[in-house]
Amino acid sequence: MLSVTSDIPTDLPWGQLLVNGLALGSLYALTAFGIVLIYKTTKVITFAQGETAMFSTFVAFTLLTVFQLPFTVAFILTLAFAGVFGALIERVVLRHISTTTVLNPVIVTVGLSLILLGTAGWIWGYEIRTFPAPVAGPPLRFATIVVSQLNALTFLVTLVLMTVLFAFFRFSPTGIAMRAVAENRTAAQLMGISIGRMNALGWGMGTAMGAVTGMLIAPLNYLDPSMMGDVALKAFAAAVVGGLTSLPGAVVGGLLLGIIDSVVGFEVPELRNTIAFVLIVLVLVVRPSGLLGKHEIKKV
Amino acid sequence: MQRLSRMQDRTVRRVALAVPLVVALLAVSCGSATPAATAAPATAAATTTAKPIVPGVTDTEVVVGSWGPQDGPAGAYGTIDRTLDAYFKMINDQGGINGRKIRFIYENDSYQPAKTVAAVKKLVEEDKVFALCGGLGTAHNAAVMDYLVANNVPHVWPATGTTALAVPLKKNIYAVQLNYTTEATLATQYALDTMGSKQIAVFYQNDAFGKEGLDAVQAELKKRNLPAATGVSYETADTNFSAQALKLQTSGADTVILYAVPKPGGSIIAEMGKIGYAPKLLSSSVINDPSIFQLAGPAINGMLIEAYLPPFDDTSNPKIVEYQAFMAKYAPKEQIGGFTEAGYTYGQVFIEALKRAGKELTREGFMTNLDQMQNFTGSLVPSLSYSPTDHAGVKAAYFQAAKDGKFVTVTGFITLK
Amino acid sequence: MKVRWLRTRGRAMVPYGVGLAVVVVLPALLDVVPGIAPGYILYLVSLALIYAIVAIGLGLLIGHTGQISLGHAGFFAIGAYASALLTLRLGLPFVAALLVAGALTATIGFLLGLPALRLSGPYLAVATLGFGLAIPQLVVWQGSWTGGSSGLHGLPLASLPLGAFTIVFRTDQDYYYLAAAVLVVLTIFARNVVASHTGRAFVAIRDSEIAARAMGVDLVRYKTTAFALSALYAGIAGSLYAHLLHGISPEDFTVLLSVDFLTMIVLGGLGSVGGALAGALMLTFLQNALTRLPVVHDFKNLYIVVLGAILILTIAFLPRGLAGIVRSSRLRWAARVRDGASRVDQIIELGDGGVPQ
Amino acid sequence: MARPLLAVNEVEAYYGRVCALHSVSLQVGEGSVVALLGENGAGKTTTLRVNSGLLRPTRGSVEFDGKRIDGSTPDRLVRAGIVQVPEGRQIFADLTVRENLLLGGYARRQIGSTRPEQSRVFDYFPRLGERLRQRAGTLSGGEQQMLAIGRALMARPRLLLLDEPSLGLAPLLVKEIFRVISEIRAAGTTVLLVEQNAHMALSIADHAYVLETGRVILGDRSTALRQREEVRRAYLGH
Repeated sequence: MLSVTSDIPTDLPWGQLLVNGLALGSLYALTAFGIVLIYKTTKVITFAQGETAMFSTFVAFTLLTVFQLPFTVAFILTLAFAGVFGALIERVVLRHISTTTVLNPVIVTVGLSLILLGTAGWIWGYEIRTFPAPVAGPPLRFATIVVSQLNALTFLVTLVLMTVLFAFFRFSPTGIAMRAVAENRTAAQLMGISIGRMNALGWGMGTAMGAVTGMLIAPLNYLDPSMMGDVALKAFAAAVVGGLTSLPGAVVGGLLLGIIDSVVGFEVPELRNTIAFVLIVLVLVVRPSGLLGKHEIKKV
Repeated sequence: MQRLSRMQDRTVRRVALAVPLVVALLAVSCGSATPAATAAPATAAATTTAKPIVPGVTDTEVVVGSWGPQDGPAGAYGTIDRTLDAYFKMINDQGGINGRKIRFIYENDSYQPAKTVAAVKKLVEEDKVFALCGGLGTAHNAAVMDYLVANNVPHVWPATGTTALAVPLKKNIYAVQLNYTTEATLATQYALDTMGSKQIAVFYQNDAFGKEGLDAVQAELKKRNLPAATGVSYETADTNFSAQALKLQTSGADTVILYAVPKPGGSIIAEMGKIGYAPKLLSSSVINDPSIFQLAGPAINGMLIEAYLPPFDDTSNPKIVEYQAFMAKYAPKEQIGGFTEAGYTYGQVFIEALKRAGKELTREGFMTNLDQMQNFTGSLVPSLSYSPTDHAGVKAAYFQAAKDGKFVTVTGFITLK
Repeated sequence: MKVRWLRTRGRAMVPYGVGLAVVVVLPALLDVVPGIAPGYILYLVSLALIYAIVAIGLGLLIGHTGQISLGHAGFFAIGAYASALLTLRLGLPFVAALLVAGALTATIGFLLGLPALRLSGPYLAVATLGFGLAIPQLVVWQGSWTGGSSGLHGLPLASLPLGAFTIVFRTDQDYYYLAAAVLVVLTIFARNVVASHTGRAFVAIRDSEIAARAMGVDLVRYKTTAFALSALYAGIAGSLYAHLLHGISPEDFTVLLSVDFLTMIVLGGLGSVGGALAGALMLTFLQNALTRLPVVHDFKNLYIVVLGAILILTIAFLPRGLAGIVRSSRLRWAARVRDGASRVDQIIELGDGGVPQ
Repeated sequence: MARPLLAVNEVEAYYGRVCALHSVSLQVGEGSVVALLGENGAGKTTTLRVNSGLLRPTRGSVEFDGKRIDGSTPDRLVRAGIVQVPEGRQIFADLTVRENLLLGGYARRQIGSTRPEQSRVFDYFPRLGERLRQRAGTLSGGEQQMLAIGRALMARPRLLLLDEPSLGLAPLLVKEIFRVISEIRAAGTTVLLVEQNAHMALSIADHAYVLETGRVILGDRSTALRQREEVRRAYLGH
């Protein structure tokens, strides 16, 4: 039992802490992807990412338990639901919001998250439920380090999604069009790109991404309306530290926060958030647009 | 318009400055001169007139209040008030108590103390409740404790086990739940004497509840001149507990005592299982809900759980059969478990006190009868006693073991040594 | 910062007079309304007035200077804890504790304003959000003297020594007058700041930092001033809050409270001191009003949904909040009186500066 | 003139509450180059924006190929064949030259490969072909203008709206750009050109209109306009 400490000269089990941090960090990174995706296309920084993910996960839960669908089918249906749901949010709510100040989208998405929280609580209640894990089985062991299969899967999904999204933005016409919209809306319109459709697509993709995240987090953190609260805050911070428009930035930010959480959580669990945010402020003071973000030129 | 007003006399400015301050201060001093204005009349009348006007009591009705979170991260506790509501409905269906129906008003405070204070003020001053039953939360009870004492509103079974409510004695507050200090001391004694534990670690919620548990464990160890236990804490907002599991493992403890609510409790057990750390586990009654089996997974097998209410699924117990029938009829949507069991029991104790207080219902009479309650066996609590000097309620607990998705009773009721 | 004490005068004083009269007679009015409990309503009003103080301060920061903060619950907490600890542990009189709490939060606000010099938009939002999260954590961490998560309880009654007398704030009504008096003073102060050179510098920064700098506005000075001032309001309000509840715990100061503050100023109307006040009152009474609806028996968390809907609808349909309605209807009325309704639009356009008076 | 490809009829347009076009009417014949002249703020760019769908007119109508198009969105108009090269280039600086060109053909990507258009663009501007992988933001001003025009051509427009193509360019480059514009017209694309450089504009335009404070004050064949005293004084510097 004590082998972990006796093998390592310092009193910290660094290997395991790092692995735990990476696992936790990939959850943050995954959630941050959705935020980055939506910000990239619509320039709206969403505070509702956690709640849309939670809501989608509840939908998945209903499909699994009430309709008794197999996991894969429920997974795909949930993705479809989330995509449509996100697009609807854009079309019904955000399209009618003036984005002349940063504050407007912030307030509106906060409002949205409150509505989703309340509605989910009303429909499904606040009891804590378990959500089936997509993988089960004994944890993987590397010397003294243990990795659960779910953590390994999450990490893998993060890397795969990052690669897929990276390729999407680099090579597909739609992805390039989304980047164009992000850079210059007027010019993009003059290319025949429909801004409305791109915005809806950005929200749809971001929300679907959130659904994936939710379904990976729920087996670990359980399912209840507030399941994403802490994760979403950290993901938000991860997205900002990474630079808001950069997918690799979100991964770097997420993993960084995960490792901080893991190490600080081991030493002084009371100060998890405090230390994380002190570091964030330091990072931002040195690089005001995040680690991998481009400096946005302020318009006069 | 602006330019015009700028030419107005300067004195207006001075007056405008002086008026609000003077008026406000005057008003304040007047306010203090008549301190009896707000809360006093009802109670004053109650003690002097022949036929007393008791708040919340008519010939046909008695108003009872409660508060608790019905949303947010602590929203799962909302079940307690909803079960109480269902229980009072059942009593009303059976004709009420002494000719009076119960009107139960429970407020949602979202687990925020400022809202608790507002809720309690509304219940006491506007709804004029006769008594409170099952108000939830440690910080939340602390926020309204002085107010309830000052207004002499009986509060039966605050839903928290903090010792502060019973010690020192508050005349109108009847703690029922086994308090956290007694509970943790019992657990420590059992671990050391019966389970043969050599080194203990405590996983606790970093608040009054968890700290009280940790302190009691440390106190018992100190009394026996044993080394202190390693405390590993978590915050209520935390969702991931891998770091804490690792810390418990590196502490080298052979026994881990849990002072955690179901979600983190289940999660830490699962996380310890994942890293192959299998100490003896002992948990506070707070975790006692069937959901824990799902939350914790197979690693929970063998864990001992302290309890002061009988197992909610033990159908050989006639009281439990009755309880399950009630749940099926009046609260079919609620999940049977520790929370609903608690709500049901609060109701039983409250109704018993109401019955004993008789037709001429007054707060004083109600409390006098509670003070005289001796070895009451009519509730799920096997035996409950109060005295004018002791409102601590339950003092005995037993241990259950988790086995294949069920709790199996392993000891009888134990009291402190 | 030099601020002339009172700039509003003449006919513009009328709403103040009316408002003041309402403040003074409210408790008497409540006493004669049947079916409500004055003490309870006055507690809620006091709470709303205290929140309004925070909202006014936050309005100076967000509405006038354009600097977002999602962490004002942090300042509120610092004020509350400073005041509670000073009265409880050091036995300082209430007034002294209130002033020290205000000064302390102002200093911390100034310090937080320094990194804010480099950050804007979402980046600033995250930094301030982190601040708001960190404060309750630090309180719990330093539990030995802050009371940890159990909080601090049994605070002494607030009192105000006046020469030979000492006014002690015992009842809800007393406390209401105390909160109202502080609010009146701070409202007047805020309106004066807004109308002063400092206020114009704030607005210049909000409208364009680059242009403001070109005009010779010292960004370092005015941004940190805005943060310090805003924190001062939150700190004083925190002190009042601790004494209203006679106790505090970290549960009081969640991120949700910061969101509430934000909602208040958005609902009231950004850049309007009166709007912040109205927003705070509305929001505090909203949940209470909603609990009275019969539907709430089955849907106890309805207020969250309504709150969310209000946020969205306000931004969509009332971008200038409650203050916008008042302002435009006043201008409409004035225009009709003067020279017919045709010039209304133009007048509203001119009134867009965001600087009340 | 046969039925014009584009007909703008008594169009009025506002920016917020400011009236930018009072009543503008003009016609562009198929296969011609038409120039819009006028001082800053006269309403030239606004006229283009109305035609490309970026600005919705409050009164009047715009017809393209005989169909009403006012009120349509830019993306639909691009598909219909109207493509605007905006003032100040507005290329996507973060994207590569290849990606910029690809976006030019975005509206047509369903129809088929844009390869023929791409080779046509490289014929006009060989330099773009050499810089395909480069980020557009790193190009010189002239190259960026070439990219902006090339990007627009990728959509195979029937009507090309050019806004100040010579702005900020060295005289040699201006010449080259105008050479390409006449080649584009020669290949059958109609061009509506906004230009400060009246000399150059009138030298290639068949027809020109002069705008002043949101109104068309003159409209005639270029050769005729060049002779008019007021035009010579105001725009040609004689």
